Formats: sequence, C-alpha cells, structure tokens
Amino acid sequence: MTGYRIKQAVRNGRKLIVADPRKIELTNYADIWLRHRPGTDIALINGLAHVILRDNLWDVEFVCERCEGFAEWSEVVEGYHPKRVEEITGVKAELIEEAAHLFSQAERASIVYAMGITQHTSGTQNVLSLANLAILTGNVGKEGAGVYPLRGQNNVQGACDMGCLPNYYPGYQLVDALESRHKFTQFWGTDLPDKPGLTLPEMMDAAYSGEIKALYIMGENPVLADPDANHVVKALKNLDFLVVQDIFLTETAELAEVVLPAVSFAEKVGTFTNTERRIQRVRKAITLRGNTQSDWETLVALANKMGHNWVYPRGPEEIMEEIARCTPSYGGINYDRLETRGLQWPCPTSDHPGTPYLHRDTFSRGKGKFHGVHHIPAAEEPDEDYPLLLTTGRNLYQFHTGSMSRRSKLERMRPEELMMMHPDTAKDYRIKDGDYVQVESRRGEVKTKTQVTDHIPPGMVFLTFHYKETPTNRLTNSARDPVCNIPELKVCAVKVKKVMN
Amino acid sequence: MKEILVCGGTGCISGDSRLVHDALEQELSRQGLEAEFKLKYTGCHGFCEQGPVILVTPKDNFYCKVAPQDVPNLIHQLKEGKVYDELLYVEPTTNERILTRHDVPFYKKQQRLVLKNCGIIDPENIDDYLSSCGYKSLQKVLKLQPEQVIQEIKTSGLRGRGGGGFPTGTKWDFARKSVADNKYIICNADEGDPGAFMDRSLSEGDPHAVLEGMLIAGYAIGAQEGYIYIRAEYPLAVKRLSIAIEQAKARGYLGKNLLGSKFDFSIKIKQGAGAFVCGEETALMESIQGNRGMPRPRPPYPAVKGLWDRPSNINNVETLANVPVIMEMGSERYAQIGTEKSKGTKIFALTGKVNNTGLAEVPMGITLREVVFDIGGGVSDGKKFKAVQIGGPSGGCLTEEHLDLPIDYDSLLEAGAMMGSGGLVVMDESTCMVELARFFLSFSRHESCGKCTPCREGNTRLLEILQRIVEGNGEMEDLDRLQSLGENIIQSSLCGLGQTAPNPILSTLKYFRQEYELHVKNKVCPAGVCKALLSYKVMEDKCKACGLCKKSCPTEAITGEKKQAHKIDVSKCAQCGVCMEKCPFDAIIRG
Amino acid sequence: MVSITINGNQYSVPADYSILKAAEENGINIPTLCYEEGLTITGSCRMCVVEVKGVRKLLASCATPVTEGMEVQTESERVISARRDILRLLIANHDLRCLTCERNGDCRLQDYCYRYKVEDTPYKGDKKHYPIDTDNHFFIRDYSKCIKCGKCVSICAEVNGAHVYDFMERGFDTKVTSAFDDTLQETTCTACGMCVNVCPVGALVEKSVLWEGRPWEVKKVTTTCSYCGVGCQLKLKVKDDRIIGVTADKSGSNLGHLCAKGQFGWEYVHSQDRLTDPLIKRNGVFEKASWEEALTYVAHRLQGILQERGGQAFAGLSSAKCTNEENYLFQKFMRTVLHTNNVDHCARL
Amino acid sequence: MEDISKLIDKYRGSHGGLIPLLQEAQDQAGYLSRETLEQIAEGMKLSLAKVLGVTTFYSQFHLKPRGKNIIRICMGTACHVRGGASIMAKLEEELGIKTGETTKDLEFTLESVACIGACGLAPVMSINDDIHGKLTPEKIPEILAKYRRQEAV
Repeated sequence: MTGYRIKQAVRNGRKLIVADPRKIELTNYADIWLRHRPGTDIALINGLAHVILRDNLWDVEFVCERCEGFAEWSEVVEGYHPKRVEEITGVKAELIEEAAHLFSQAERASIVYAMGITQHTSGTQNVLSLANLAILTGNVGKEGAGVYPLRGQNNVQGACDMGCLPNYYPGYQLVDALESRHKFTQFWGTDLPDKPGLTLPEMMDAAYSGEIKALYIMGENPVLADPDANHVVKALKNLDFLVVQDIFLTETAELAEVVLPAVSFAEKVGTFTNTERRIQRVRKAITLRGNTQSDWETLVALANKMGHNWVYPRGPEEIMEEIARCTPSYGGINYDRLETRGLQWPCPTSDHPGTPYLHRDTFSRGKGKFHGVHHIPAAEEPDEDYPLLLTTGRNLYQFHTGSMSRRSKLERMRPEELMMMHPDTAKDYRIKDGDYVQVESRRGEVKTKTQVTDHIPPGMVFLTFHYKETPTNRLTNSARDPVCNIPELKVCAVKVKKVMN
Repeated sequence: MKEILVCGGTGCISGDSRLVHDALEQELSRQGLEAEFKLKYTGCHGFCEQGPVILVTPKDNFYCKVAPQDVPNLIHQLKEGKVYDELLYVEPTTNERILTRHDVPFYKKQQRLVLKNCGIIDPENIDDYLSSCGYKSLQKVLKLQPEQVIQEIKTSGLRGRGGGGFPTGTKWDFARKSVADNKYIICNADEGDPGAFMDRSLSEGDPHAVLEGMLIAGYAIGAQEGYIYIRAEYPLAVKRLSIAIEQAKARGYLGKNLLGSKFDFSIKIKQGAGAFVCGEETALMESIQGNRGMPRPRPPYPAVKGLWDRPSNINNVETLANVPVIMEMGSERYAQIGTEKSKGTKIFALTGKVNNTGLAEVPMGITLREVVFDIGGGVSDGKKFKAVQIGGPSGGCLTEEHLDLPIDYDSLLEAGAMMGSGGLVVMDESTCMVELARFFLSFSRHESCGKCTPCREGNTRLLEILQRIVEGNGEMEDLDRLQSLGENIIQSSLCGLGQTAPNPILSTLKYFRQEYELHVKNKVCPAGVCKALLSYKVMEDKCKACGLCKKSCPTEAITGEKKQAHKIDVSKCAQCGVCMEKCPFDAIIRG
Repeated sequence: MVSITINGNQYSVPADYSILKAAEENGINIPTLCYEEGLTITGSCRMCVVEVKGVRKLLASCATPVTEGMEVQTESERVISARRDILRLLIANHDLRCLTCERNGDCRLQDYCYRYKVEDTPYKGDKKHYPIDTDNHFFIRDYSKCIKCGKCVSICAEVNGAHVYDFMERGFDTKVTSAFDDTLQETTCTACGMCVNVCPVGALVEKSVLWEGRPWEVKKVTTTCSYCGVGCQLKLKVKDDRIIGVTADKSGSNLGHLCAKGQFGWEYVHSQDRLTDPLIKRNGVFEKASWEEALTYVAHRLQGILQERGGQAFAGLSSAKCTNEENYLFQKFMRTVLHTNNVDHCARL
Repeated sequence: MEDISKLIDKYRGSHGGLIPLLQEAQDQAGYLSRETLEQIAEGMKLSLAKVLGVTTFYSQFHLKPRGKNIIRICMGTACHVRGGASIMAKLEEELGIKTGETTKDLEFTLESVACIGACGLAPVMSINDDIHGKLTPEKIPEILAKYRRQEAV
C-alpha cells in the first residue's frame, strides 16, 4: 500500500530516491537508485549529510531553533566525504552528491524505511542517522515530511502501545520509574516487579540456559521467525513448560505442552493500531470455529483460575475502556468513536480529534537531538569459508512465516522459496535458474530453489522467511543491536552448493 | 524577369508536374535562357482539375494540363514573347481560350488573401517568402504589446477555420491570462475530413506563413514553444514545413531573442499516426504526449490546462495563416471583408460532381450558387444539381433552396450544416443521399476513439440502421430511431466528433426524407446507387455484342459470344454499373 | 463557495466542486458508471450528463465544475432521453445472461436500466463476444460483459502502478484487456484485485464467489486487514457463516485500495488445519481436551512454577496479530498474575 | 534488434516520445513485432499494455508483416462519389486479397484510407509515396505491373 502511494507520488511528478542493494519494483520509479552494500547504511546517510552540510543546503533556522547536539554531530559527519563513502558503500561519489542535492532541495521530503534499516547490529544507529538527516533538512513536524518506519505486522504498533515490552507499561510508561509503577500497582491492585524484563532474544538465551522455566506464547512462531532457528528450538525444548495459543499447530506449537486454540481476525472483536498510529476496529464476521474462543477470553479465564478476579462482561469494548483509563495517549478512545473511522493517537480526551503527525511545534523530548553515529561493520561479513552475503526479506504474496498466506490462493503465486542470485555469481557456481542449492552458514543449512536474476548484486543472495521447507532463519545470525536487541537478520555469511532435488 | 511557376502541389505532382519542371529546366538551360526566365516549383495553384498547371508572369498566363513533351513548344513561344495558345485554359461553355489567370472563371470570383503566395512563391525558399512581405507582420507585432496583438485579432473578427468557428482573439486572450511556467502554441494540421485539403495546400505552398502565424500567436499568449501536429499522410507538407523551420532558424526568425526582442520561440513537428479524432484539440494533445488520442473532458480547457497540463492555444493551419495577413493589412480593413459575424475569407475544397475541382478562397458571405456554378463551373457531365455536402462527416447538406444562401458560420448552422474545415462536395441526381449518409457514418464509426458510450456504440447502431435501409431491409421505425438516437448522440457525446457525427443523417433526413422513405417503403434507390436495390439487365434488342461490357466487368459476370446478345449473371454481378457506363448503345438498363 | 440551483433548489457549495459532487452532497443522486473518487475523471460513460441552462449540449456532471449562478437539471426530459439511449446502447452490446450473473442484483447497469425503465434495446446488431478468461487464480475476466468504463485500467495504472490493462483498438472495436490478450499470469499483474472491486458490472468477478450466493444473500462486514501494519480497511463478504470474498471499504486511509494479501489472502480462516480444541501433550502425543481441563492444567502448571521459582522463571511472547485488548490483557496477565516483566513480542522481527 | 535499442536511446526520457519511436521502429521492419514492442516498453519504462494500447489505436501501426508495396485506396467523399468502390473491387480482384490483407508473396498490402487529400484527382490511390489519380478499373493492372517490375529489377 505504501508502495502504491509512493508510485502515485512519482507519477504526480515527485522525486524518489531509493537506497536498496536489491533491484525492487520501486527502483524502476526512482530518480536516483543508491545500490549500497548491505550493512553500510550509516556511512551512506552520513555521506548524504556531509554533502548537504558542505554545500550549505541544510535548514539553518530549523536546526538552530529546534535542535541540539549539532556541533558534535557535524564533526562526525565531517569524516564522511563522498569518496570515502564510495569505498564503504560501493555507491559512486557523484551519485551521493546528486542524491544529497535532490533530497535537500525538496520543499518537503519524507524518509520511509522498514526492516532493512533496523535489522542490523547497528539498527538503532541506523535509525538515528536517518533522524539526523531529517532534522538537518527541517523535514520533521510538517505534513508530507518526516521519518516513517513501516510496520511489518498489522498490530505491532498496538502490541507496543499496550505494553507488550519488557520495559514499558501501556502507553510507554516505564516499568522502572517509580511514579508509573506506583500508578499501575494501584490501578491493577497488585504488586509489580520493579526491574525491566527480558527481550525476546534474551528470553531465548535464558530459556537455553535454564533461567526461564515456562514460556507463554500467544500467536507467535519464533521457530521460523527468529534468527538462528536451531538455537531457538533447543531453547524451547529446554523449557519445563511451554504453552502456545494459536490458530494453527505451528512449528512452535508442535513443541508445546499445551496448545490453546485461538480465533482468527474474522471471528473476533477488538482493535488494531496501524503503522500511522491509527486505532481501527476489528469486527466479527463469522461465528467461532469448532471449540475455540478468543484470546482475551482465554486470558480472563486463566487469570481467574489462578485466583484473580477479572470481569469484563461487555468484552473487548470494556477492556478498551480500561486501557483508556491507564494509557494517556489512548485516553480518548472508545468504540463509539471508532465506529465509522479510526483515530490516530495521541488522543488524550474523548473530544480530541486525534493526531495525524507528531513533533509539529516541538519534539516530544523537547529539542531534536543530533546523534553522531559512525559506520559499524556487520557482525558477520563474508569470508573465505562463507563467501556470500545473505540478506533476507519478504515477497509480495507471502506473509511472515506463511502460516496464513500459504493457506490461501496466494500460495499459487509463489509456492516455494526462490533464492535470488546474480547471473555472474551463478556462473561462478555453475548454477542455473531453477537449480536447487544447499545454503549453509555457521549456524545451519537449508535447501532452496534458485532464481538467477540481476535484481540482486553479485556476491549476494536473498532469501525470505516465509517457507518452512526452507527455514531461512536456521542460517541467520542472532547477533543483536546492543540498544534494542534487534537481531541482524539482514546480513550474514553463507556458502552455497548445487544439489539434486 | 519573367517567372515560370510550375505547380508542385500534390495534385499536380501526381500528374507528373515534377517531370514538366525538369523538362523546363533542361530546355531553359539548353537554350541559355536562365537569365531571362526564372523557373520556380511552387505550391498548389488550387485548380487541381486542370493539373499540371503553370503560371507565367508578368501577365499571369495560365497553362493547363501541361505534359513534358509540351515543353519545347512552350519555351519557343515564351522566348518569342508570345502566348502558347494550345495550353491555355478553355472555357467549356464558350470554347474560348482564356489568356490570363484572373479571367479564368475558377479564379474570377476568388479573393486570394491567405492563398496569395500559394502557387507564386517557391515554398522551399525563405527569400521568396521574404520578398513577398514575409515575416513583416512578425516584425510589426514584436513592437506591440501582446495585449495589443490580441486586440487586433479580436477587431479583425477572425474565427477558427477548423470547425466550430470560435473567435480566435478570445481564445488567445484566455491562454494569455492563464499563468504558468510554460505555454504552448499548437498548430493543428491534422486535417482529416475526407474532402478537405486546404491545410495541406497551405502547408505545402506557403509554409512560412504558417510559422509566422504561430510566432505571432506565441508572442501574444506568452508561449515559447510550438508544435505542428500534422498527418503522416502528408509527407510533402511535412518536408516543406521542416525545411521552412530550418530556414527560419538560420535566419533568426525562430530561436532565442527573435529579431533582437526578448521573445524566444521554437517549433517542433509531430506526425500523426492515423487517427481522425486527433483533429479534436484535446485528443491531439494526448497524441503529442504519446497517448491514445482519446479526447479529455472540457473543462479544463486547453487555454488553462492543455499540453503537458500547461496552458495551450490550438489553431488550425488556415486560421494561423490568416494571422500574418491580418497584421499586414490591418484588422479593420480585414474586418470589412465578409459578413457581419463572419469576417475575412474561407478556403473551400470544391470536389465531387463539379466541373472545376480544386481549392477556392472566397470572401465569407458569397452564395453557394457562385461557388458551385461560377467558380466550380457547374455540375459535371451536364447533370442536375442535387445538393452539396459541406463540412465533411460533421457537416450536413444544402439543397437547391440554399443556393442563394450567403455562406458564413451562422447561416450554415441555421441550415443544419456547418462550415467545418471547408470541404464542399457537390452532388448530382446520381448521388444517393441515404448512401451518402451511410458513407459518412461508416467513416465516423471507424474513426470514433471508443471512449464515450454514445459515439462508440451509437454510431455503430446508426450505421447498422442505414445499412439495413440501403440493403432494402429498413422499416419506417428506423427513420425515427435515426432521428432520436442521432439527437441523443449529439447531446451526450464527449467530444466534437460524436457531437457532430449524426449531422449528415439528420440533415439528409431533413431535406431528403422522401428518398429515405422510397428506400424503406418501395425498396427503390432513385439515384440508382444502392446495389441491393438494383439489378442490371441487357436489353437483347439493343445489344450489338460489341463485348465492351464483358471486358469491363470486374467480376466476370457478363457472358456472350460474338454476335450474340450478352447476358449478366446476377449471382456474379457486383452492381458496379461499369457495364452500363461503357455500353455505347444504351443496351444495359438498371431496374 | 458558489451558489447553484439544482432541480429548482438553491445550494451553496465549495467552488472546486463538480456538479456531481455538489448534487451528491445535497442528496441528489446522479447515475455514474465510470466515475470513481480518486481516479482520473475520464467523463466517458456519459451516464451522468445533466442539463445546464444556457448550454446547448448536455454536460457530464462528473467533469464539469460548478460556477456561480449555474442552473442544473439532473432529471429533465432531455437528460432522461439521453440516459435511456446510453443504457440501450450498452445493453445492445452486453451479454444479457443476467439470470446467473454473479452481479445480478448488485450491478449498476441493471440498477440504472430499472431506474430509467429500459426493458430492452431496439438496437440489435453486432455484439462483441469474447471468450471468458479463467486462467488466473483469483478472478475471471468476462469481457462480453465489459462496458468500457475504464475504471480497472485507471486503478491498475494509477494506484497499483502495474498498468496491466489498457484500452486496445478503437471505436466499436475498443476492448479493455491486457497486452496481446495475455493471461494475467503472463503480465506484471500483482493480483491486488482492485480492478475487481471497481468493476460496476460482471466483467471482473472473484473466483471465490462464483456460484456461492446471490449478492443480496451476502453480508458485508467492515474490518481491518489481518496482514501488515498498514491496517487497510476492507469488507468481508460472508455467506452462511463463511467468508467468500473481500471487497473495498473506503473508510480507512487505504481509501478502498488493497493488495493481494488483503484481497485474496483470507482463505486460511477456513483452513482444515485450524485448531478447534485445546490440546494437551501426553507422552509426546497431543490429546484433545476440554477448555476446563486445559485451563486447569495450565493454571496448575504455572502456579507450581510460580511458587517454586517466582516470576523470574516466566516469560511471555505476545503477538502482533492479536488485538490491542488481547495484548493489554496479556501483559497484564504476565505482570499481575505471573509477576514478571519478561514480556515481549515480535516487533524486532 | 541493435537498431531498436539505439532508437530507444534516442527517445528515452523524451516527452511524448512513444509515438515517433513506434513510427521509426516500424519504418525499420515494416511492422511492429511483439519482441520489438516488449523492448520498447522496457526501454521507455512503460507498461506493455500502455504501448499496445497506443499501437492499436492508430491505424498507421501494424502488428503483422506487410507487403513491400503498400497500396492505400482513398475512401474519401470525393473518391467515393467518383467511383472509389469499383477501384477497390478491381484491386481486390487483381491481387486476390481483401482490403487490409497482404499478398502471400509479401509484394502488396492493400489498405483503405479515409482521405489522401487529393480529392481533385478522385478517385485516387497511393502506392508507397506515389499518388495515382483519376483512376479507372482498367488502369489498375498496368499500374500494379509497374511496381511488380520494379521489385524484379
């Protein structure tokens, strides 16, 4: 959908810069295509910023009035002159200059990114470098500008908002801040742990090491989705108790002791929050299948079995009322208001119209901060033993681990994994289009069919994580970003060899 | 020095005028007469019927149907300072040889303002154009304010010569008032009306006048770029316009800072690819932009949002060629020509069953009778005048009762026809009006772009109904259907093509309803055209078995041995009527 | 704002409105076949023509902006006569096997013929017949029913960008199809299905609804797509408690636009693989259990570990596929029942 | 093929370059093959459907091979009134094909056009760039022979 809008904008005469190692549909529409090596995002962005600074194309007024940390940051960027950036990223210096000029001269410019930026050991830094670029050019806090992360799943935003994070209560209220802990202790009427919890990859490690004994999974499939799948399987097998709530018997559910059947979006009532922070209704279209019940009912029943007294006779609508009472940004949300159209948070009161864009007059933290960030090489680069760089992603017709999309007609559009490989690389390996290969990393191996295409540069291969027959995450590196623990799914080293099907 | 002006228009070229020209060139050089006679290969003289034609100055002796073998004799006479009688035009009624061009009836009533250079200058030579006051108007204009130029055009009363007759000055004014980074002047040379070729002749015969008109228009509205959209079927016009553009560039009449002013202008040629609808202005712009030539809804009008969404002004060739004339003679003098609401002259392409076919430029307000009988020399083969079809597939017909109607935009509309681009087809008693309407509809059906429902679907249905009628399968309700569907198509179509396509039907229905009824009720085609309603028979008593009919029959439907009366095999007969024409004894009859 | 008169009543409307929009906002319905908000206005079907005082020809209301003092008649005799002929022309070149058409009862052409009492067409003649293309996985293309409104062309070119269709040939031979009549598999079609959703007649029909039920038997439920984070709004088409298809809903920021996943990716809901009962693994084998049994089992196991090891022994993974309400309860469960902050979900993946 | 890509380079990025590009491409091969059109679509960054839409709209473009000599018979009003149909019938008979078709030996393609604009010479036809006017059915065989002969030389 975002792609549609970008393409529409280009057709309406807007300019597009695409930074992607792969040739994607949008590169066809791009005025400038920066084909940088995976894992060199910071260098590329710093290079753009360097040119913008050097040629005096930055928004002086915006930076002086609304930002801080400029001086320190500009020293860092000083070192990223285009020639050096060319060496790191493989993008021609002239092209970097051209892109910098195009970007900085736009009246309004948006930066749209997804997991290609975040799933690196330098993920946080990558995002910061994009933010630097946006505030340097004054492209924040006005319509049609800004930095847009794209959410991969329909309710990632909502799960975060609702506090399904180790360090936050609903509405990003810190668990280790006394004030908010006190508030929730009172609100929920029970004592609360005071330290932030473990992130997902940390949980897996803790399960592997035996610190975590029981894991409750509601609608996730880490066996296919998480990096270094072999490690994940071992960790899950090491648990005393694993309970999984899902609509299918997924690869993860197979390992559980108890599996609780859940319901699909068509059978439930509730809300999802999309990538633009819009809270929208989910409506029940069909009755429950078999002997299933909604996840919320299961949770309420279980809590009550364990001695609590959770009562929501009016169901999700009533739960939303509770959310609104404890989550300031959702304060004005109720089902009546959502009936005809969604609302974008922050929406603190019942007469607040919602907030289409953030940071209009001031940043939420006060001043916009420049963060000086340096290029950090990927944790695992190709070497003699594993000479090819593997990067991962998705295709249009499948979704995530495929448990939904592969059970629909979409499956026929793309029924199996096709590893992309450049014709030159394929020639080196004597691989033809359609050949099967074994792909091997330091952590595991998978088998896949090959698609020989110039959509990917030489020396690189591309796989998705949609197919359980080709569980790509057996190969990927669980090395993580130190700040937010996001794993480096976008870069690891592999080798391939041709095999018989 | 005397000039020998050989017509190099398309008509005369097909009559080998090139060879005539070359023969003249050789002969002049052989006899060393180059200093005495200047030979020019000019644009169309208009009198295509008599081609190839030659005009010799200063007395304007007019020679017709000249063949290469006539050249030595002609030169011999000219050298002597004499007139070569053999090739002079012969007035058919009096058999008199006519000495000078302006005494030739075809030219007598014409007022050649726009065509003044056609047939006189060498269209491939800018100096020739310059020496006949070329680009003088542009120089004049560059000293005026654009608003003044527009005012001049408004005062002249010039209206669009391509179709609807919208006031040109007003159109320019709209484009002038639109604000944009760039504007365009488009010259519509996509003359597609069957039976019209004035734009072709102008482009071939006086290309610089077209460019000059565009330049003036560009200056007036504030455009810097011009396009000429021209049919690919007009290769000679494309060639001459291209040469003219190159020459104008070389002389500083195109390019930056023209003639020392701050005005920049360039012109590009875009060739059409075979779609009549591209004569419609928005379709034409779509076509220049590389799209299917499907008209856009208006508004927004081109003057606001035209080519590449920029304000654009689009005029046809003849309209633009009028512009330098107006600026040269002054708008007030120009406005004295013509009628109250239709000023200036109009070029008509006179064709069909008329003695003198060709291009004639006449003042607005001239009567149809003068055009057909004085200029056109009357109906050919001594047949009886029936009607003229004016305005091509979007026009209508005029009958005997309109012969004294002064021709201008409004009187034509009132009579159910329209000026269109100026095609004027004369018809005699042997023309079937139903079949004529069917012919135009089949054209419109074929040329409909297919975008809007009424035109795409409706014209097909109209055609089918007419087809039924000419094949003898019509019913009386069909006439009502033609009328009501025709009116609805006119009312609801998207562009000018659909809005006018039913005109030939409605107008023939109006004036020749009886002819329709005869086809439907009596299964008779009074003009003897509709084949399904005809059969040919040899009258044995008259047949002399000469075999001419047998030889001429394209379908070998006629059999017969020597000295035996011939027979027509009805199953093979294509009802073409050739046999009947060929029979010297009137032995073949149609029934 | 300008003031205009429609059918004798005065209205004040914004100056950039078309006649169509001005009428619609004031509760006056003007029939349209080719108009679709957000797409280029082509003004091609001519159904929406209206009479404007002082103008000789009828004007397409979708393409004509309002002007001060304009007087419009939307249902005058002239207008109705033109609309009736347009409908007669359309059905003269349309496969009229409405009895079994999937769009019977949900067809603009049918609706307008009813509205203007067009029972039949006097224009019998050439009629275009094209073989039905059933080759792609998701929908059929039956061009004998196409009325050339061009909305599929526009939405594919202007919104999706694939530009799989265009008008081919011209005049009466005009046809909307893919290049060389290729099957959609051979084109750059991304199977977004938006063309199906905008088709006003039965020329493009989802395979999943074929013979599944008449339009009036199908319930449409507006909800949020279950796939990516854009959160497209869509309508589920439900018949006999089963989803049979998806169609556009314009209330969300997707403006009714969808991709292949939202449009055709719903069948998993009815997959045979769906879990229907709680399962408890005993001796390495899953056995069906009742909810009471399963929940008691889980509560017992959790309670045991809680008492033995405390909250730090627990971790919970929530889901980006679950609702806000469920996610809220999940973290509340982890924090208040199991006393741990070890709660996370797949935001990082 | 090489030449087509050169042509594409010439028009790439130009405003409205598709139609002149198609015209020049057709000049090279006499018609537009699927392969050529695919190359043009790719090179001009246009969808194939768009290119086909334009190609099939204009009567000048042809998707099938055509004869060495293109005969266009004028169906304009003037020609119509002066017996254009009998010329058409004679041509069809002489060539053994219908209008719109090409002879098996690829010598002639017979087409009809709306108007050549030489109405003064009606009925007329053009063969390649030459215009033949004031036609009668009898003149046809001789004219055709001239073009056949030219080919033989």
